[in-house]
Amino acid sequence: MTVRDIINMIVVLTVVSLVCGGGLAMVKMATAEQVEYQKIKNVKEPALKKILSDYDNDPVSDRKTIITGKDSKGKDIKTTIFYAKKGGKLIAVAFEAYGSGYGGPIGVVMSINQPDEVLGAIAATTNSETPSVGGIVMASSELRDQYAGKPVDANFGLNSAGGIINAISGATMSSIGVSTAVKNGMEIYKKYKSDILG
Amino acid sequence: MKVGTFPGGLNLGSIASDTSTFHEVPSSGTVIIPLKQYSGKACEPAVKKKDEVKVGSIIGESTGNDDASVHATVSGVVTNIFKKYPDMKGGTVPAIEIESDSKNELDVTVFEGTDIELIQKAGVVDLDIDAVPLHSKIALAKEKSVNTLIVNGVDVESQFSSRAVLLSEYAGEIAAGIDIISKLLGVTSVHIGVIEKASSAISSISSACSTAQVVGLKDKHPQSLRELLVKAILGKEIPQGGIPEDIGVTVISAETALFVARAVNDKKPVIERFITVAGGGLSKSKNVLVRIGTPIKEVLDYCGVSVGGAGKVIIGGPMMGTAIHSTDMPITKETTGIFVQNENEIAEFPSGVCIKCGLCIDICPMKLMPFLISGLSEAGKYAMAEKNDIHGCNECGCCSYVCPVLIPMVHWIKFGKSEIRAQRSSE
Amino acid sequence: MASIVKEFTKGLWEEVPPFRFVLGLCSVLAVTTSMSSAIGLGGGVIFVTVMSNVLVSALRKVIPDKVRIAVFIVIIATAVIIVELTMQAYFYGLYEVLGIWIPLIVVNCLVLGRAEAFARKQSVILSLADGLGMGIGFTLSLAVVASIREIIGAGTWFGIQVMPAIYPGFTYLLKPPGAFVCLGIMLGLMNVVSARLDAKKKAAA
Amino acid sequence: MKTPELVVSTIPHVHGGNSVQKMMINFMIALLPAAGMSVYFFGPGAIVVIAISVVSAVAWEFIIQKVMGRPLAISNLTGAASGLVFAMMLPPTAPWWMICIGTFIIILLGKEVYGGLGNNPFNGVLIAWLVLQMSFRGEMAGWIYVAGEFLTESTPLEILKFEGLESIPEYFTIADLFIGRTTGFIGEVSAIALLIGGVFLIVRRVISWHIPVSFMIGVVFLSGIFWLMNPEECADPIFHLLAGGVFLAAFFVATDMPSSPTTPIGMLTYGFLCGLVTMVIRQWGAWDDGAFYSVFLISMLTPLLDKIKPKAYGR
Repeated sequence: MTVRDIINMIVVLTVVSLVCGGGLAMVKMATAEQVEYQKIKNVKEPALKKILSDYDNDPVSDRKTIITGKDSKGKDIKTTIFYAKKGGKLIAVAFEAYGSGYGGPIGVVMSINQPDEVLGAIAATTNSETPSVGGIVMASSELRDQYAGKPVDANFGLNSAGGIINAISGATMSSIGVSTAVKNGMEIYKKYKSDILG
Repeated sequence: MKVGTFPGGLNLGSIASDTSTFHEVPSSGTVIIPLKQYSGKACEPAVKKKDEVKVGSIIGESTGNDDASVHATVSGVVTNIFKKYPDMKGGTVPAIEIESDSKNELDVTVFEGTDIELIQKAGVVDLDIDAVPLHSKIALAKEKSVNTLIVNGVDVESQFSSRAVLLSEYAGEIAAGIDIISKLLGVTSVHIGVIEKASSAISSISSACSTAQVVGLKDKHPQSLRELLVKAILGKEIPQGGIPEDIGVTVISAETALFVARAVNDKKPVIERFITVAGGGLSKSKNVLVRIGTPIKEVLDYCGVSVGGAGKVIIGGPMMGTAIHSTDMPITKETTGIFVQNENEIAEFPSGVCIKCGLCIDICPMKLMPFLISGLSEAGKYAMAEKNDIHGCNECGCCSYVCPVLIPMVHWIKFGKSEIRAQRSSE
Repeated sequence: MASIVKEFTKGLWEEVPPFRFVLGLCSVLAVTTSMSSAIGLGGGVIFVTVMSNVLVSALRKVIPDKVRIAVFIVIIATAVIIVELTMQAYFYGLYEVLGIWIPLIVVNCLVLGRAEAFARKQSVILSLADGLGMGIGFTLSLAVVASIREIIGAGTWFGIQVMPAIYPGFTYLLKPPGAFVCLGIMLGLMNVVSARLDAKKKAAA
Repeated sequence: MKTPELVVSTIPHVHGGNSVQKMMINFMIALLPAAGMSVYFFGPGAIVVIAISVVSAVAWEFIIQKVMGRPLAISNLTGAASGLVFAMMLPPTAPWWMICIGTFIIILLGKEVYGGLGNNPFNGVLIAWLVLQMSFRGEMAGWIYVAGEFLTESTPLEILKFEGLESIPEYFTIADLFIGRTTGFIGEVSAIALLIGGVFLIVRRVISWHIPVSFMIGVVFLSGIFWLMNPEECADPIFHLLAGGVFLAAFFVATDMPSSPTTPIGMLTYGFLCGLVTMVIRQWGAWDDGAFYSVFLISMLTPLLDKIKPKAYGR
């Protein structure tokens, strides 16, 4: 094998790899937005459908991501806001917030009806609570119904902590998790209201 | 009495057999006497055409170690000397045709010599499936320093009864013969194997022969084969491909002992055979005394056996015998018995697909895997067949007998063996 | 032109990959539980075979022999990732169902086999026809197996109920052993049919 | 030659008269006691299942052999015998269409695709049974209990697995299991009837004793170990022997000729392994009974076990 052959091999491999890599990068960029949309649509839409009603747009495409504070490592926490519209008029916003439950963070999506700013409904997204306990909390309407129609600035703590929410017996930790998540969500809404609605 | 047996084998439930004495078949017009009636090479004819011979005259003289003398069995004139006369194994042998003068004059020439020379001159062969000249057998046994003699008193097949009857009728002569042979061999122990059921044979041979131990054997096919006789009586096995002499045993048949006694004590040659005729419409098998050279047809006629056009005549028993194509063939020293089948009794083996029922393995007295070996031979995989002990098979026929899908296993095994032999010899 | 047609049609019957060459069996067994996933994967494979065949054929004079397999794999992997991204972007449900089987097209012996055995030696047009034919043949085979399995196993076709509602569903066919049995029967039938056809041809000639 | 030509052939010149047909007749006779008991305990439903199974198996055999252009071999009764054993492995409520699917699989996938009787590597009955188990779980577990009052819808082994050892005496005694006053597939319930049939088969030399005996030794061995280690939770060997399909599998399923070994040591190993795997499945597996699964699993070892040859004479 001559040096020429070796160089030839290296050159061909490099060029092919570069061209392929470049092509892939282009495809990746071209599809990135659509892929993200599909992911959100498939992961979040089922939850959104539970809490939003009576809209005629696609909340997954009508979305905005805003920065809502920093985590312990100094990275931005991003929150995606979904807008439900009817006849072009905003009727509700929905977003996700987290509280800590028995088995890690509980994600809760909540909708806030516009323009009267009352809580529409809540639903769970990621739920790694013990199925038999946390599952009951999220599945039963007992807890969910306590939130519906409450104004944004109500005290969403459990009534043991002076709030308005009754915990589900036997699943206190999970109830605390859900209520914390909703409370966090309301904080975010109140703090970034101008960004969200703007 | 000790009772012995071997694993495997078949109880064939033998047909009603004749236990009365032997009926002598009258000698007739013409006899044909092959000059080779044993395993070895043929004798040279000692007579010419138109020579006159008497009963007991030597017509083929033994010269070496692998042949045995042949004698005239009737008195009369030599009418023909065939170079090639068909034998029952499908080959040809030289043979002498003698036309009887119905006088049955005895040859008065007296044999002289030592015991072993007398045995050679009288043309005694081991009257079993492979008829080996007895003097060469004794020489071989001495060379291998054999210390045990087994006398085979088991009929070659369950349908036959000639040996059992012989043992009870001629016990004295047989005992004398056994004594002569054991002295010649210098053996220390002698066993006589007899089927357990043959009680009269056992009682008479036990009282006649005090030095030998009589061993009762289960009536199972193929008990008469020497491998299984050794196994049943001594509990030892002959190495594969070997002979009993390899483990210090020699096996001779009961009628051999009888003829030894006659040769040594009475100086009489072997000119007749005790055989059983069975099948072919006989409700009971018949024991007969036949002159060697008598056409089989005459024996069958005497016994009243009918062979239909498409029947089968088998020399030897139904399990291991050889079917012959013509009843013109003569009785020889190799004839162990005659079994006749009519057209509708003939078993066919059209061969099905093996269903691996394992019955052949169960039954095989040699502890082989018959379906495997026959399948390998059929497929032409001879090396593998050899690895699976194709040479261990003694062709007793048990496997095909029990096979539910009628595979001719013995046929394929024999075929495989002959192919291997052909390959060896061509190399 | 005739040769183009020949190269195209051979993949449909004479050399249909899974049944004749027994190539690409893992995906045949894995994704044929329903028609939609079979057609989805089949589409991906068509794209990959066509693209890899065309590219390999176009570059056949440039690629040094010693590193050809590496180059083929790079090309095939590129095509497969394009398929994966596209599917993720536009057919997310299908993407979820097929999961690992899309990236595994890279090691589908059919694709590399065509590149190595055909495209490396033939012109671009012929390679295109070959890739297209092989891909379509593969897809049709998937479709046949999937049809049998879905209709008999679940009573549906493309998710639409085709058997009467009382039909209990022969779920054995939807399970892995059912896939093997189904594939085995297909292979057997292919051999029987082609043996009959050959015999007819011989009789005619 | 003057006389007419005689027939000449190789040895042997006689045959014992054994045939596949005779073996299958004996096999079916041996199953009659178990079939009778099933009719007594499960009522006419059992007769219907048996009749459909036998008739459809023979019919499929006829059709498939015609279509495939093979010589018809219905008269050797293997199809009918397979149908009868198969019926023994079905619940008394089995629907007719399921039985027909099963017998179709026995004949086609179990036998004819491999080239017919003798060439099949697996027991066709087991293949069909497994396919039905995978496809129609509900239909394969419909017990009814006719003679005497209704006690339970679970089999003894299901009770052992899901309710625990202490619940068994509420429903069954050992004597019940022995006679067959219990739930299960129609042919497997009555241990005494199967024992009678099995002994008959061994006496008639249709099967040899090696596989059934070593199968049971395997079951008793492993269940005995479990029982001695933990008598609180594990049932005793007698219960394991009588409950479920051990007797049916040991005498009638594991002894299927083409798929079981032929040599004595091979058969003993095969049976013992079947027994062990049965108990492993019962103890740790997801299914309540492992008798039939274990036979299927171990029959894959048959070609290997057939390599264990008996010691040839003079070797």
